[in-house]
Formats: sequence, structure tokens, C-alpha cells
Amino acid sequence: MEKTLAKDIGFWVMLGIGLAVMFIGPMVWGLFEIMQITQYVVLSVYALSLAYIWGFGGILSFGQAAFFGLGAYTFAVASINIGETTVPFALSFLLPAAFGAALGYFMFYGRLSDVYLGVVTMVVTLIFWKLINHTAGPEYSIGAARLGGFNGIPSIPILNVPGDAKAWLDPAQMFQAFMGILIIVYLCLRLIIASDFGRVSVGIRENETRASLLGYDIRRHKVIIFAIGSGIAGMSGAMWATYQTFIDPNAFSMEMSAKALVWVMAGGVGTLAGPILAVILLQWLSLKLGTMHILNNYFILGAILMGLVLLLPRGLLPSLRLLAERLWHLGRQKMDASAASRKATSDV
Amino acid sequence: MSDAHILTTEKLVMQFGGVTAVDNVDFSLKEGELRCLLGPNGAGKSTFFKCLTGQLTPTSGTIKLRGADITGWNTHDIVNLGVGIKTQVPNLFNGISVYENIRMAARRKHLKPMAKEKAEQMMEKCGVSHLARREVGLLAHGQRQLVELAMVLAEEPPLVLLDEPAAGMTGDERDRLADLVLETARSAAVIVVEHDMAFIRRIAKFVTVFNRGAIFREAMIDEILSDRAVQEIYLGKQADVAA
Amino acid sequence: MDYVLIIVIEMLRAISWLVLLASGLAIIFGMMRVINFAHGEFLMLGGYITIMSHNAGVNLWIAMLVLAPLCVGIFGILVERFIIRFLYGRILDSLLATWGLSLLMVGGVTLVFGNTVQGVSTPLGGVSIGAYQVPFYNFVLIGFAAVLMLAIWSVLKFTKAGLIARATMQNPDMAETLGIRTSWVYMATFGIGSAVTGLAGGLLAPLTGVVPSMGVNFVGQSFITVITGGASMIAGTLSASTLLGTISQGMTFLTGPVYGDAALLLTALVLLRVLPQGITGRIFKKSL
Amino acid sequence: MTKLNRRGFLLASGATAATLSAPSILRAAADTIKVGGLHDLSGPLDASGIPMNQVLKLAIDEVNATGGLLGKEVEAVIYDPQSNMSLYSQYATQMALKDRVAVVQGGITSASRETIRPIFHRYQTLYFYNTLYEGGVCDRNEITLGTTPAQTVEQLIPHAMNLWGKKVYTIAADYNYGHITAAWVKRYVEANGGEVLETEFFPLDVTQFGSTISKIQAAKPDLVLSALVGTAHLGFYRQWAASGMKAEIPIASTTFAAGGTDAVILTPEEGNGILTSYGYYTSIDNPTNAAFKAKVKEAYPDDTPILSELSEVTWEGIMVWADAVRTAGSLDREALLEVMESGKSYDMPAGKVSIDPKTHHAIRDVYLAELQDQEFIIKETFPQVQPKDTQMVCNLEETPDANVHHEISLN
Repeated sequence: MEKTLAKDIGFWVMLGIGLAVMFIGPMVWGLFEIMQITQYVVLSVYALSLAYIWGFGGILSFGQAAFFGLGAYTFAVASINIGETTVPFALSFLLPAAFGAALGYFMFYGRLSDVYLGVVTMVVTLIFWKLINHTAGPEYSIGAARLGGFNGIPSIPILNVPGDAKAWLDPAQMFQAFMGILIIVYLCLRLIIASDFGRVSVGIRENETRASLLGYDIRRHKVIIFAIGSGIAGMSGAMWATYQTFIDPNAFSMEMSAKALVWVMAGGVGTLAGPILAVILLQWLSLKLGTMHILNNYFILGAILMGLVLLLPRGLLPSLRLLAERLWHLGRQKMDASAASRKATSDV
Repeated sequence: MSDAHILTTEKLVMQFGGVTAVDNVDFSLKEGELRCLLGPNGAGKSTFFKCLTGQLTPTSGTIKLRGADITGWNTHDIVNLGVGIKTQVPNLFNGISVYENIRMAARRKHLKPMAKEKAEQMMEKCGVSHLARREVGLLAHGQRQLVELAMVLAEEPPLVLLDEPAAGMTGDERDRLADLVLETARSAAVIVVEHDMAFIRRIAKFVTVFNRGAIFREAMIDEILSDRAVQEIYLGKQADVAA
Repeated sequence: MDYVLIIVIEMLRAISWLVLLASGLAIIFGMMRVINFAHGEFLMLGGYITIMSHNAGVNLWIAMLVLAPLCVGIFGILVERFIIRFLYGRILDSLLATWGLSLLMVGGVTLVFGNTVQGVSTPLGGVSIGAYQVPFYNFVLIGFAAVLMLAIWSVLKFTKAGLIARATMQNPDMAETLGIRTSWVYMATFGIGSAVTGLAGGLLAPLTGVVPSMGVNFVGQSFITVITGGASMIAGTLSASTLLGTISQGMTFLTGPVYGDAALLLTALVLLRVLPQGITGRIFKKSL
Repeated sequence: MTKLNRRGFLLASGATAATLSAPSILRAAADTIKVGGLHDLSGPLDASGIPMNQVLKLAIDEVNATGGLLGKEVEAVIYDPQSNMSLYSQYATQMALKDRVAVVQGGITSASRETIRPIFHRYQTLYFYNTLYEGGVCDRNEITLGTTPAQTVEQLIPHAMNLWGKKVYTIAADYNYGHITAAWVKRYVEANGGEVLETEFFPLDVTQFGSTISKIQAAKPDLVLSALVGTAHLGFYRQWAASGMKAEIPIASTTFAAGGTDAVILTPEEGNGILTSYGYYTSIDNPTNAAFKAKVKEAYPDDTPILSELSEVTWEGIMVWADAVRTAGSLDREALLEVMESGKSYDMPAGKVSIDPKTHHAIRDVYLAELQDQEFIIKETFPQVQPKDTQMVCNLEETPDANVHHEISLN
């Protein structure tokens, strides 16, 4: 029984939800809800980039923000200079992907162990953060775009319909465009994961020695996986820049990298839907906290994070699935004990 | 099979700090030959094996595979020249099913449909079909050895290197293994590193005995078994050897 | 001439600054493989305790050298018992849990102490070397860093407790078979690591603005020093601090702090590529 | 067994989270005028955000105490962005579209202002930015009452140079504010016949200043001009005093204790003698300021906020807006702007304040004060100083729909 994509219910459920939200959403929600959900969509694409390289390639990056920021700044500088956003948007995928490949070559051909891999990516992000923060003077500008250092780049053009530079997307159109991008990214990732390349990457995640004993060049594989993840993160950075029409060095901050880690860990490593769920829940939670003035918000957010790790060790989605399975079993006492139906943890 | 040599090593040396684990070994294996490597613990068999598989880069000397110098190559480059490797400690994709593991190995050589059929064929041959859906991580040690063997054979490599394949196996699993190795030896060259004398007796023809990193003696299996010098290095000097 | 002397003193101070920052982390991360993202906040807690007790009339040196390590050590033990104990072997979960802990500590200290507390001025005033004046406190820092390194080294090397701690960290199962209560050893080691960080926080309090969110400035430097240092605790932390401290201060003198920081990061990056296991992964292999 | 009761705990906490989020009982129909407050109440910026928020609430109570506006009660809508840009943009959108506030007061760093200003410009929600900053914002929808570098540096430099001498060593935070302030310092030092020996910039997270202190000693300036920002940079003042330099070379600063807290964190030995220049000090003696301080003390007896230009200008923001609503008799943005652009002057704790129609920046009194035992003693007062820097780049009468933050560069 081969677990082809077509037979995986989880996949179709996610696709269904995505399309429903994309088309019905604008009719149902007001402008404010649309703007808020657009932000969750952007951050979900960002979370997917780490969910893919970590969950399905065994590559733990502490510095996903480096590519998020690089994509955002590439889009900002390119769109301000070109005045049109289609080419810059493509650049915001290609440039970070190329940088990811170069950095990947530097790391994977250097036989770094996982923990040091995490640290190298963290150090690279810190370097970006330091250098970008230093570009405050007028002499730091590329073409017409001032990098602006700590204050960032203001008034970044809004995404326009490809081909017609003046047709800027209104919030509802931008929401649908971003929702479309999220669905396409999710679809492509699931296809890659189900493909032979994906199977080998999962093999590499499980046991690198065996993969090389089968003749697979794991270093090349990891560079490709890392580049794909970097490209997606870069694109989500561009989506963030055009959504907010403003970008500042916080896009490169340690907090941005840590957020991605939290979402994937909380959502469940080895799944794609989990991190998306975690983005929505945790972002909504910190938004809610901001409006309720109980104690100090850092205090509450910290307590919740610790609770998450101690109570849901395997992350939100796998735990929910486990809970559902257990309840399903308890509900059907007459099931015989052998529980032949215990299906392998499918990669939703 | 022509009598050309599939694998040769010249003055192969492997040193860890002060210790010389492999000491100037000249070794050659003919196409289609089945060779067993014997020797007491710490004789350098496994280190020699790891040099062949590229897991270790030898300190000096050369290794040639069908004339091509593969000294110091990466493991995956060596494997791609048609070498199947089974390591001492089974290296498997633990989180995935047995079928999935073997299918991935078969996929290296065959296209999709053929790979599916090849995998099922191999599972049948190695007697692990009933475990197809089970996660490899949950299998017993002997079963894992058989799955790893099935993966190596699924690629149908012209040269097969097996490091202690019989370790941890039950009686009948070992017999099945012996038949499999003999059958493989008909179509490929095989090197087996092993301790298990019962297993060796069943499959061995020409044998190489290692001691202290060097080749001690090379001869047919029955000569080796009756050679007092070999028994001494196995059982240690003082032991009075029951004839 | 005295300008050169000043630069040397400045480098020694920067090195001891890194040694103080990193040694607590070297124990917790280097030895126990627990990523403590709240390391900056442990430093801040040390600073706060020093200042609060000093403002309450306790002599500065007692507050700094006794109270701060003691309280932060006890806090460390509590953290180990309630959080870290469940996370051994799960290095990533320890990262997420301690990141939550760091947020909780920033929020907690703001709630309890408020975010503006009168600081304590640097004791012992300045001393003039040639045409320059340098805080005498620099030498205090250098002295304490050396004493700290020596103390940890001798505890690990010569005392029975040190041996037990090292054995437990290398192979807990084997240590159990020898009758060692490993859970106690973990608790004590985490406590000592926290106490050392508390001491460092106390020593740095007079030199920096002590506010709840000051930790974030130190966490980057500490991690990079420990990782670059590599496996062995003393030799690793010492060699990494020396290398990184010298290069960052040298560049700061030549060009300014921005390139000083960037130089430190670049050195760490190159080192990690050349010596993936850190400096002591290859050189000083057998040292402590 | 432990697995199960963890689940039990999980279900219980899930339930409480649901009740917490139930929508708070809906207020009676919109019979209140909503005022948005957007200041960081947690995270690194809370030291500045909390006092501004306290004064904001006090000002709104004051307006309600005098009969509210247009017969309606004024209600505060306060969100805590937790020093996080993504929350700033979400809350700005929420205030503009969902809560439909009449005016928003807030934003602390320039990055947070530039995140929310375009949103309020697009949805035409009147916006007050009450923090001193590097100048250059040209946006008809924004009223900027805080001081800009030109207003403060122009007074500080000549005064300091007369006191201490012509040779100046500038150290500044390495971001826009630092670069622009350093440029203005250079202009005014040279205009007064002095010389800037060296200008050094520091990233915001630098905590060690040993090497810089040695360089300053080598350069032997007459005074040090500091535009350092943030808690990490407090280390400079401490390490400067620690090396005994305080008695040797005096310090003047355009940023020290801007939020008021630095003066308390540093001990008197470290802080005494530092010369600063702001639009407001608690020690200004005029009846409005005395009344203002009394009200603050009375409203917050135990957690009395440390007052500074940031919190006082937040008070001004509410009062100016309330006055405009009363005068115009409506909440219409154009009517309010007309009142505020009429050159009308307001009597505020910080003295006389009026709004320059061309830049919507404040023309206000600027003070020079020296820190003594954690209290600022006013040395000189400069009445009605024009926001010259923003006037160089912005004229809202000619370009009313401008929506940009110019980078003022003097070279």
C-alpha cells in the first residue's frame, strides 16, 4: 500500500479549507478581518518554509529570518527602483534561493553537525541584522531606494496585477492572491514530499548513512532542500513587505527566527498543516493578549510557551490527532485490542 | 565471469593516532568470487572494510575497483560504481515501513513499476514479506539484518560487501542468510566479514585471515580450520587446543 | 607607548567580560547539552539582586559575590526541578521552553521590581596609566574571571564532586550503575551553572544599565563563545573568549564598534567551518 | 496515568481560554467618542510606553471631568503592541477600521511610527505622534508635537561651547536619529567657530565602551556630545564615570533621560553635570505645570510615572485635539485641522505651544537643564523655537497630500 498523495485525506481536507477560505472569505468578512487574516497567510507561508526543510529534510535552521528579510528587502529595493512589482516578486524568491544554495554549499559540504548548523544559520542572521542596522546614512541606497537602517524602508509599492503597473491590488484582491500563493506553496511542497526526491529527503532525515550507502549524494540533496526553503521564506518576506508597505531590520531579528521555530515545534515537526495551525493560534493569542490588560504580556506569553513544551511534547497537531484517535478508540469499546487500524503517523 | 580482478588494494595503511589498524594490506578479489574475512576481534577486518566503503579515508596505499582508483572517494560515489554495502550496525530508515525502505533501494536501479515489483520479490526472498507494513525501527535485530540485506540485493550490485551479517540472528534466520549469500555469489562478487564459525563453514570457500592489521594467511576454508597457527591467534597462545 | 598598554588592558577586559558571560552557559550548554535561551535573563537577575540588596544597605561586594550567585543558583535549581528535568535529551524542546522562560522572567521582573531601579555606581574609581585613566574595576573583572576559571577547573579536575559531575554528563546510565543519584547531579550542576551566571550578572551590574530587557544584549555573544569554544569547558571557553575578545576589541579600536561586532561574528563563522566541533574539538582534545 | 491527567489539564485550560476570549459585553451604541492609545506596555520599550499611557488615560479623564466632548463621553481604546512591529500594524488597522476611533495617539520608535502612519493616512484617521524624533515627516494627517534635533541642538551647542570650549567629540546611536543629530551638531559647532574632532556611531546593543573612552582621552576634547539611545548605551555614562573622566571632560546630550528613566537608573555620581535640552522638564515652574504634576500624583499615588517630554507631549496631544473638537464643534478631520493650523497657541505645562501650518510640527519653548542629584535644574529657556529642519523639506500648504518621511541630510 503506497501512500500516494491522492489517497491522503489530510491533504484534500487542507486543500478544501484553503479554497473555501480563499473564495468565500472576502464575501463574508469585513475589511478589518481580511487585513488580519492576510497577515496570518503571509506568516503561514513563512512557517511552511521552515516546516519543509526541518520536518522533511532534517535541516534545523535557526536563521530562517535571514531569508525572510532578504526577500523583503530585495522586493522593496527592486519594486521602488523598477516601479512595478511582478519582477521584484520573482526576484524575492530567486535571490534568497540562490543565497540559500550558496550558504547550503558552505555548510553541508563542510560536514557540520546539526547543532552547529543551527548556530551558523543564527550567526548569519545576526550579521545581516548588524549590517542592515548600519545602513542609516544617505550613502546607503541602491538606486532610488534608501536602505534607511534602523528606520527601515517606508512606502513600498503594493503588489500590482502582473503587466499593468498601475493596477494595485485592493486588500480583498491581495488576500485572494496571497491565499492562492499559500495553496500553491502547500501543493508544491506536498508534491515534492510525495515524489522520489521527497522520499529520499525523508530517508536522509531518518538515517543519513544509509542514504549515502544507497548511493544518494546527501550533501547535494540538502543544498536543494535548503534552497527551496530559503526561496519560500524570501517570497513570504516580499509578501510581508508589500502587505505592510514598510520594512525594517526587525525582519532579520532573532525573534523572527525564533517565531518560526516556535510555530513549527508547536504545530508539530514533520507536518505542514500543524505549523499553519500554530501560526493562526499563537498570532491570534498575542493579539488578544494585547487588548486585555491583565498582567504583563511577556509574562503570559512565556508561561504559555513553557506550558506548550511540557504538556504537548510532540506539538499541537500530532497531539490533537493522538487525542482524536484515543477518543475514537474509547468511543468504540468493542474494537478488538490488536487495533490493526493503528495507521503509521501519516505525513499530513 | 572473466578472472579479471574486481577489487584490489596495494599497501593499504590506516592509522588512528599511534595505532595502525590496517598494516600494508595487499588484497585482491576476482569477479564473482565469494571471499570471507576472518580474524580475532581487533584484527582490523572492520577498519579494512570501512576503507573499502569510503566511510574511512586510508592513511596511505590505493584501492582500485575494476581498475578505477577509488581511494578516499565519498561513499555515495563508490556505491554508484555498483557496490552494495551492509554495515556492521544495521543502518535503516527507522521511521518508515519495511516495504518503503526496500523500495527506495530498488528505485536506485529500476524505474517506478519495476522497483515496486523488485521490492516485493526481495521481501519474499529474504522472508520479510509479513513485516512489509511494520516500521523498521520496531523490528528485532535479526529481522533488521534481513531487511538491510534485502535492500543491498535489491540494487543487484556486481560487488556486495557484508559486515557481520549474521550477528544477532536466530538459527533458521542464519540458514536463510547462508542460502541468500550463496545465491548472490553466483551473480556477484561478495566479501563477508564474520566471526560466526557455524555460518562460515556453510558458505566459505577461499578465506583471508587478518591478524594485527595484516593478512595472516589466505587459503581454502578447510586448510584454515585445521591450521594450528590460526587456532592460536583465535584462542590465544596458552590455551591447549582440543584437536 | 601607554596607548598600547591601554589597548592591551582593554582586550584583557573584553576577554574577561566574555569569560564571565560564557562560563555559566558553558556548564549548562557545554556540559549538560541543555540550550538555555534564558541565559541573558539569569544575568539580569544577578544584576537586579545585586542592586536591590545594595540599595537595601547590604555591602556591594557581599551583594555581588555572595547574594547574587546564591539567589540565582537557587532559582536555577527550581527551574531545573520544574522545567528542565523533563527535557534532558530533548535539546530542541529545552530551547523552546527556556525561550518561554526568558519572556516570563522579563515580564516577571518588570512586575515585581518595575523597570527602573536605581543602579549602583562602579566602585574603586579610576586609575591613571600614563596619560590615560581606566576604571580600576577593569582589573577586578580580569581578576575575577581568572579566579572563576581556576575555581571551575580545579573543582572539575581535583574534587570528587567534579569527577562525578563529569562522569554523569558523559554517560548517565553508567553513572547510575555506580550508585550515583544522577538526578541530584543534574540538579546541582544546573544550580552551579546558574550561580556562576548570577555572579557574572552581579559583577557586570555596575558597568551596564540594569533593566529587565538587558539580557537580549548578552545572549548572542555568550552562545557564540561557547559554541566556538567547543566540547571541553575550560579550555574551550578560555580559548574562544581570548580569540573573539581580541579580534572584536582590535577591530573596535581600529574602525569602531560596528565592524568590531561584525568581525567577531565573521571569526566565529570561519572557525565553525574550519573546526566544526569548535576549537577544542580538535586542539587541546583531552583537556578539560 | 500521567498522560491522562495532562490531557485533563489541557482540556480545562482550553475551556478557560475560550471564556476569556468571549467578546466583552458590547458597549451601548456608539454614544462615546473613541480615542486610540498605542504605546508599548511590555517588552524593551515599556519604560517609555507605560508613563505615556498613564498620562493619556489621565488626560481623557480630565476631558470627561469637564463635560466630555460634543455632549459625549470620551472613551480610551488602548492596545499593547509588545515592542513588536506586526502587532503595531494590526492594531492600527483595528483602530481605524473596526473601532473607528476619532484620533490615535501613539508610536514610540520611528520604525513603529512609519508602520502605522501610512495606515492612518490611507483610512483618514487623525494621528498624533508625541515622541521627539529626527524630524522630516510630511503628512497632513499627522500632528507632531515632539521636539526635533534642530530645535534642541541649536540651543545646546552654543551654550555648552561657551561653558566648556570649542573642541567637541560626538558619539551617537547608529541609526537615523543618531546620524541626523550628529550632522546638526557638526553644523552648529562649526557655526559657532568650534571643531568636531571625531564622530563615532554605536549599534543599539553595544554595552562595552572601554575602547571609545580611551580614544576620547587621546583626542582630548573640551566636551563630549552624546546622542546615544537605549538602555544598552547607559553603560557609557557608567563606564565614563568609573574611569574617573566625569571630572575631566563634561558631557552634553540630546537624548540622555529623554524618557525620564535614565536619570533615575544612574547614580548621582554618574549623572551629575550632564547638560541636556528638551521641550519639557518636571522642574519648569509655571502654574499649568504645577497643576499637571499634582493631577498626575493624585491619579497615580503609588506608581507615579516619571514625567518627561514624552509623557507631557502625550498630555498636549489630547488637550490640543479636545480643544480643536470643542472649537470646531465636530469630529470632521478637515474642520479640526483648520482649527489647529490657525496658528492658535495653547497654554501647556511645557509653556506656550502652537502648530506650524506648513509642517504640522510644534513651535514650542525649549529648555536647557543640568542634572543634579537626579533632578534637572533649568539653566536657560528659549521661547517659541521653530521646527527649522522639517520646514526645509516639507510645506503642507503646497503639497497637502504628501505622505512621506524625508531623510534630512545637511551635506
